[in-house]
Amino acid sequence: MTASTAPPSAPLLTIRGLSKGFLGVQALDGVDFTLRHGEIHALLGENGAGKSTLIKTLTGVYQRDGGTVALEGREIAPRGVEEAQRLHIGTVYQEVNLLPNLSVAENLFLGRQPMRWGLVDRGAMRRRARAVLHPYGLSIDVTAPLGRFSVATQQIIAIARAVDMSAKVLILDEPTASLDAQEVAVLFRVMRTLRSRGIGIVFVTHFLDQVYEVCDSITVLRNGRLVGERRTADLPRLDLVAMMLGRELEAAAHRIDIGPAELDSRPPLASFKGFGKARSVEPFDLDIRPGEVVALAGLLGSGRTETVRLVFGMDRADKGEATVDGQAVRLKGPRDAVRLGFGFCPEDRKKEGIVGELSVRENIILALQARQGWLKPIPRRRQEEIADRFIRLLDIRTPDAERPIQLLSGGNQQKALLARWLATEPRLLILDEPTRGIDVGAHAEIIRLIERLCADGMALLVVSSELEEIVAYSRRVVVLRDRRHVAELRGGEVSVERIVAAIASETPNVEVRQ
Amino acid sequence: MTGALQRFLPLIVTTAVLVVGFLICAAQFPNFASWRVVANLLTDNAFLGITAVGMTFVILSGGIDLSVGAVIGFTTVLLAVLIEHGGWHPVPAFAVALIAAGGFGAAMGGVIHVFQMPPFIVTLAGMFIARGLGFVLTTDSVPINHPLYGELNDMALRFDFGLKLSLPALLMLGVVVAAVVLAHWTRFGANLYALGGNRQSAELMGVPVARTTVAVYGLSGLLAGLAGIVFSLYTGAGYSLAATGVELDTITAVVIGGTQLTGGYGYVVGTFVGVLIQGLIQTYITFDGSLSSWWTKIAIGVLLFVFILLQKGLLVVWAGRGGEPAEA
Amino acid sequence: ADKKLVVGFSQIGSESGWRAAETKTAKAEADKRGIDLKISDAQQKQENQIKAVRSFVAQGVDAIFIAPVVATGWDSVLKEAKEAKIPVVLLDRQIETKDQSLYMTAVTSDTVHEGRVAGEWLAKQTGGKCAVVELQGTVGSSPAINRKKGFDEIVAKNPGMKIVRTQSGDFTRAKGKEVMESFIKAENGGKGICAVYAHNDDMAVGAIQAIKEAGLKPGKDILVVSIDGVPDIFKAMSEGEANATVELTPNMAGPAYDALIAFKKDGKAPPKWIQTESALFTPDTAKAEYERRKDAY
Amino acid sequence: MTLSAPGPSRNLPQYGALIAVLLANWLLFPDFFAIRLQDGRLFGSLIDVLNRGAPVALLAVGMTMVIATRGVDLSVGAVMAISGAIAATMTGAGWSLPAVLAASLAAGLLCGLWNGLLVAVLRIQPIIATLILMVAGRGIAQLVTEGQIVTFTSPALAFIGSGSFLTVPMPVVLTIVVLAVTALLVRATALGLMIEAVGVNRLSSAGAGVNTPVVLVAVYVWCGLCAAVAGLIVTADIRGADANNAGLWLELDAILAVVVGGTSLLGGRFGLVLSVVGALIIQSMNTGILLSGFKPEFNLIVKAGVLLVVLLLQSPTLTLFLPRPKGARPIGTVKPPVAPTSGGAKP
Ligand SMILES: Nc1ncnc2c1ncn2[C@@H]1O[C@H](COP(=O)(O)OP(=O)(O)OP(=O)(O)O)[C@@H](O)[C@H]1O
Ligand SMILES: Nc1ncnc2c1ncn2[C@@H]1O[C@H](COP(=O)(O)OP(=O)(O)OP(=O)(O)O)[C@@H](O)[C@H]1O
Ligand SMILES: [Mg+2]
Ligand SMILES: [Mg+2]
Repeated sequence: MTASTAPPSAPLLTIRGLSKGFLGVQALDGVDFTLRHGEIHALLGENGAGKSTLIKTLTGVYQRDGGTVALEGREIAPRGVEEAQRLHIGTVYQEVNLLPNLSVAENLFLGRQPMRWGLVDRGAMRRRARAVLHPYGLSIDVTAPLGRFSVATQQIIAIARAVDMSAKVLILDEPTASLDAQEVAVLFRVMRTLRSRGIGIVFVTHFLDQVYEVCDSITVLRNGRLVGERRTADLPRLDLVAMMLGRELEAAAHRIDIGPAELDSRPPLASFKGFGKARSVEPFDLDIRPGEVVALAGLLGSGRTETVRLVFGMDRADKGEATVDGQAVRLKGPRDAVRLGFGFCPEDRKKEGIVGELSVRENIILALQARQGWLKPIPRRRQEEIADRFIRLLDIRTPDAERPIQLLSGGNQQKALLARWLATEPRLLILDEPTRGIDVGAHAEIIRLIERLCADGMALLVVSSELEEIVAYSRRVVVLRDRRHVAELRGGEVSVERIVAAIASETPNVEVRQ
Repeated sequence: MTGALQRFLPLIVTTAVLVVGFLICAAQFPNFASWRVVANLLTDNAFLGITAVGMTFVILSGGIDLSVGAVIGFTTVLLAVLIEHGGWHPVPAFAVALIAAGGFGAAMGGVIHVFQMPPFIVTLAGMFIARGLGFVLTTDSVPINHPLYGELNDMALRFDFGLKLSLPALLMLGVVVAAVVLAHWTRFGANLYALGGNRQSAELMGVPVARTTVAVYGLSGLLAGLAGIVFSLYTGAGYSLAATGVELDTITAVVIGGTQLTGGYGYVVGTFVGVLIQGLIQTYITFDGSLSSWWTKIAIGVLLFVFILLQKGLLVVWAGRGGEPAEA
Repeated sequence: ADKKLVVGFSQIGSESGWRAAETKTAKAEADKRGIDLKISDAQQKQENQIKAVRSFVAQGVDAIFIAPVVATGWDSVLKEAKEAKIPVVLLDRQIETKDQSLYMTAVTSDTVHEGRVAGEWLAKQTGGKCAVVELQGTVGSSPAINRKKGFDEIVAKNPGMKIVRTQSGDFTRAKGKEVMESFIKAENGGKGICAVYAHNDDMAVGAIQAIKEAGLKPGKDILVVSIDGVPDIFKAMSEGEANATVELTPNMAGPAYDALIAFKKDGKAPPKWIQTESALFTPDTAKAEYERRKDAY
Repeated sequence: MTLSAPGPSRNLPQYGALIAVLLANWLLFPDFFAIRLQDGRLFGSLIDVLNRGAPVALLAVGMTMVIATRGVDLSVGAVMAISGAIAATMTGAGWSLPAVLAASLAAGLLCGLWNGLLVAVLRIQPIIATLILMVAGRGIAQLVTEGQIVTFTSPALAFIGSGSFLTVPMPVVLTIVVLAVTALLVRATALGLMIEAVGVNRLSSAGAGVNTPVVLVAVYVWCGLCAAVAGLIVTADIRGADANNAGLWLELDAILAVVVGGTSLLGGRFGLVLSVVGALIIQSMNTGILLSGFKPEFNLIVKAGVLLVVLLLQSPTLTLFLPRPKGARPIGTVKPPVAPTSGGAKP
């Protein structure tokens, strides 16, 4: 990596009047953006504001409709990612965009493999891959296929790759969405080191704490337009939120009012005894009562996702039994779970959640239709009503319900998935990292909605890396470590400190998987 | 189980299936376990093996090439017409044929990329065109009588223990080795796997999609051209209907060899084993010699099914239930 | 007591009724002579035939019969058979080779001659004046090429005869019918057509149906002449719907066995070409011929 | 796959191409559109297009749904041969028409079931799973006929091939009926949605509670049934079962028809009627070649040329140049393939 030679005062990257339109949507409308040397610059805005589009247009994934981009004063117009990379701009796009079939090392060095005698030097590649991952505390088998690793690990690998390539500009589009606090701390340490070398970093996130922790300045977009640029230090949090939403955020959500005593007196909706699967999760006991929010907390790879996959029948348990309403039930697949009134928003929405080419409407009614069976089609009118209701309720930003869901911004896809399950009026809703990629405004809305549903008797099982979020709405927290349920906190015991304490006895930061 | 073993498991399983199959045949027929049968397997399937290598690359990149059989046919006709009617020396004729076949493949790749058309259809049209061009050149089967053909046909590598490797067999082995290097020790190879893994991600990671697409179809065309040369050596003639249906044989070999048709997963060596398995099935049926035309077809289908089941079964047994669900 | 003779027979496939009959006859004739016949079906592919011949050599059979799918491309594999001292007999089609010693004998009809016989019959029947539509076999296949060639010779000799339309019907009934349908439309509802010449009987049977469905009378409004002599065409002839066929006997293997046995016994080499008859059949004998053939097929 | 808004403009290339090919035929052959009655049955080149296009159109109907699930069925040609062989042999043996039809259709159903189980339960890649039956099926058909062309004289069965209903040839009638039933089955129920969902993302669909194995098996079974009907028509038409040649290579024509009709081989959105239009485009092309009097050597080249033009008209790249609102760049049109590493993924 070479440090930049230009004087630090001159802007590193200057964007003027950048515009980009898609069929029926003006995603970017004359946006200006300036990135200086040695600066971490937050790019903020609601879901669908145009952040990812700005990044993709800047790096040549999309061809811009208008505007100029200058790197160190020289105009650039990359026609593809390859060209952007040659200009020393490294990017982590939203969602993990690596190749599951290639090894970790091949992913890290795709297109820039170390060569010897005209051939790829695989030994050197392995060695360098280990070195590149070292600062992140990731000591994994770099020859294993990337697909074997969890989303979070893949995310770190994507970051490491971009960092290793970006001698001038590093762009990170929601890199922290699936990371836990410890990983985020590591990432920030790396970002600060790069900043001290004069590299400019563009950082997109929906976690405002993170913005105030590392960013020097903030640019806010709304509906494809520039709202303004500020120094972080000069912008109080409430003002920032107002800038993003164009309005004040209503008071933060409150804890649900039902006391633990009353909840415990209810008969459990679903209960799992000695439930588990070899090589996946140790057998565990879990009761979920109507109206209750149970959260699963733990580090990366601690088995949270695998626990909820078992509960929903996505993976088949080989031990233990499940009962619903006191009746023993079989959970041989998601279909059984859906019939029992369960719903599940998976962690990897692109792979396991959305049906990309189908419309928002079809995605929303899919689970409801599947439960009704193919012989009883939901009439088109009714489908539209349901879709429109949830589009309004969750504020899904889409020109209309007929747009293929893959064209929505990441956060809006997540909301549509939530709508899919809410439409089935589930008795138990399972959410794996539910607010991942969702903006502050929508975040508050969704939490309020969840509370209302719980008040109506729905139970919720949540996996989240946001401990504050967990504390904000759950009455019971199950803590996992090394694929084992190690502690359960109830009612008044639930606090960030106690969760952390339960997690942190010994914390090997290694990928346990595969 | 170590990571490497697990990754090569499909390959190991496929090879084991081949060996088991060969042993069964050898136990059943007296003359089966001979170097002659081994040499025949290699020589008779040389053109198929060379084509299948190209097909492996195309499939790894997430595409498919239905034109290969027709390109083989066209190449044999082109060679025959150039050498016999045009009086050319075979060597420049070979060069022209390779350039034509490679260029044809690259053109299809270009169409696929630029117009975003499905490879299945573009190469199907390519198949029509190549076959049609062959017909236009001549519908007759033209014998090639150039002395070089005789010399090349007599060329062989003889081993003391009795194995005789003909030129086509040697060419195929060379192509397989070169292809392994290309797939795993060059950037082009990595780009291929990347493209097949996920085109969109590959593009976002800076893989030159256009260049790679054109190159991989060009390569497939080139290898089909080479297979055409081998075929014309093998038969000493050019014939526009030669190698009909070879595209399906090739795809079958590739898939038996453990490559995923969706792209991104598989090995060239697996394809080589797949070709041999197919050859073994045919040899078995010929040695048996009692099957009528229809029982032959049924037997091929059943054996194909058995091989795929064996492969899947062994994978499940060895990898355990937690293993990846490999698709045969 | 001699060892049983083992013969490997590389058959093309079973693409037509005639071909299946040839295989059936070969088996029956082998049984008659106590020969162990190993049949390999090439599924219409030359490369499979070559593989089969190689396997036969590896197996060490006493003789190899080949019904070659195409005329060229046999030299190198036949050389292997010759080196292994295994005599080769060609059935029903000739091959093109400069080295005639590569095979012992060929039992075939003359496909060019078949075309000629059909043409001559038509010329005589129509007084040399006829607008013919032609249903070709599979493009590029040698019977299609030769049967066209022989017929064309006769057309060239008769200025009044003309081939007005020619298309490939792939040797199948379905394609023969489809092609004939469009010929009828293209030639003024069939009024412009005096006869149809089909490269095999199956296409002729398809064409007869097309003619009937167009409201014309096959055999009268449009003459039908074809080649092979399968039972169905005799049936059509006995019903007056077809006019002539040139027989291609399915018993190719019989004479070949005889030649082989004679050769094995006293080393007497048979003639290079054992030609089967290309007899022309017309409706007068059709009924009897149908009965005679029914079971061979 | 196009991401443009659904609407009439999406179908324009197909209908346009059909009209263009028909007009070209008319230029080559002025009587192309002439139709008259012949023995109470419509008669003319245009009718030939419909009549001869019927088998491929039927195959295309079944194939469309298989392709929509991201599969492919190579065995349809062989299934045609099997159903035809059974029909002709049973008719020859004196069975009544209902029994013959039931047996033939049951054979198609069984074949589809076999394919569906291989794909959905054993998780064999569709192209290979159906290749097994493509090879063996023709053998089974020949086993039934013992390699002969089995002819029959029963006018009842022949009626399916060359009879007519209200002057419309039976093959055309049957195609319309099958198309209508299929369309009703998928569009009046939620089956169509499930098929598309499974095709786009099998994992996500399963996660939403869609019974993916049943959807897959159903689709292959239906495809087998359609092929059986096509086989009956072809056999009835020539009054004989030609096990070796019936439906030979028609699987490719059927796939072609589906793709020309705009359904992506990567699964997802499908259009039944458009697939039938695709089949008609192909048949118009074939009939045009026959009427034109070109030498048969040129058939394939002409076919490839027309095909490329038709497909180019649908290319997302070219549609960008048409006067339409700005569309997404092709990169946005690439479907993210499902990584086969995870539990339920299936190529
Ligand atoms: N390829 C595309 N085709 C059509 N519309 C698109 C495409 N990509 C994005 N859009 C639209 O452009 C707008 C901006 O999307 P973008 O992804 O930039 O939002 P974002 O700010 O990154 O949101 P999020 O925080 O949810 O990721 C959205 O309305 C989206 O639907
Ligand atoms: N059977 C499976 N098939 C495919 N992926 C799986 C399977 N089981 C779990 N995963 C994936 O493996 C990853 C790790 O899951 P695990 O439960 O070990 O971690 P976690 O505690 O949820 O932590 P995180 O998901 O934050 O890494 C998850 O991304 C999950 O989606
Ligand atoms: Mg975004
Ligand atoms: Mg998780």
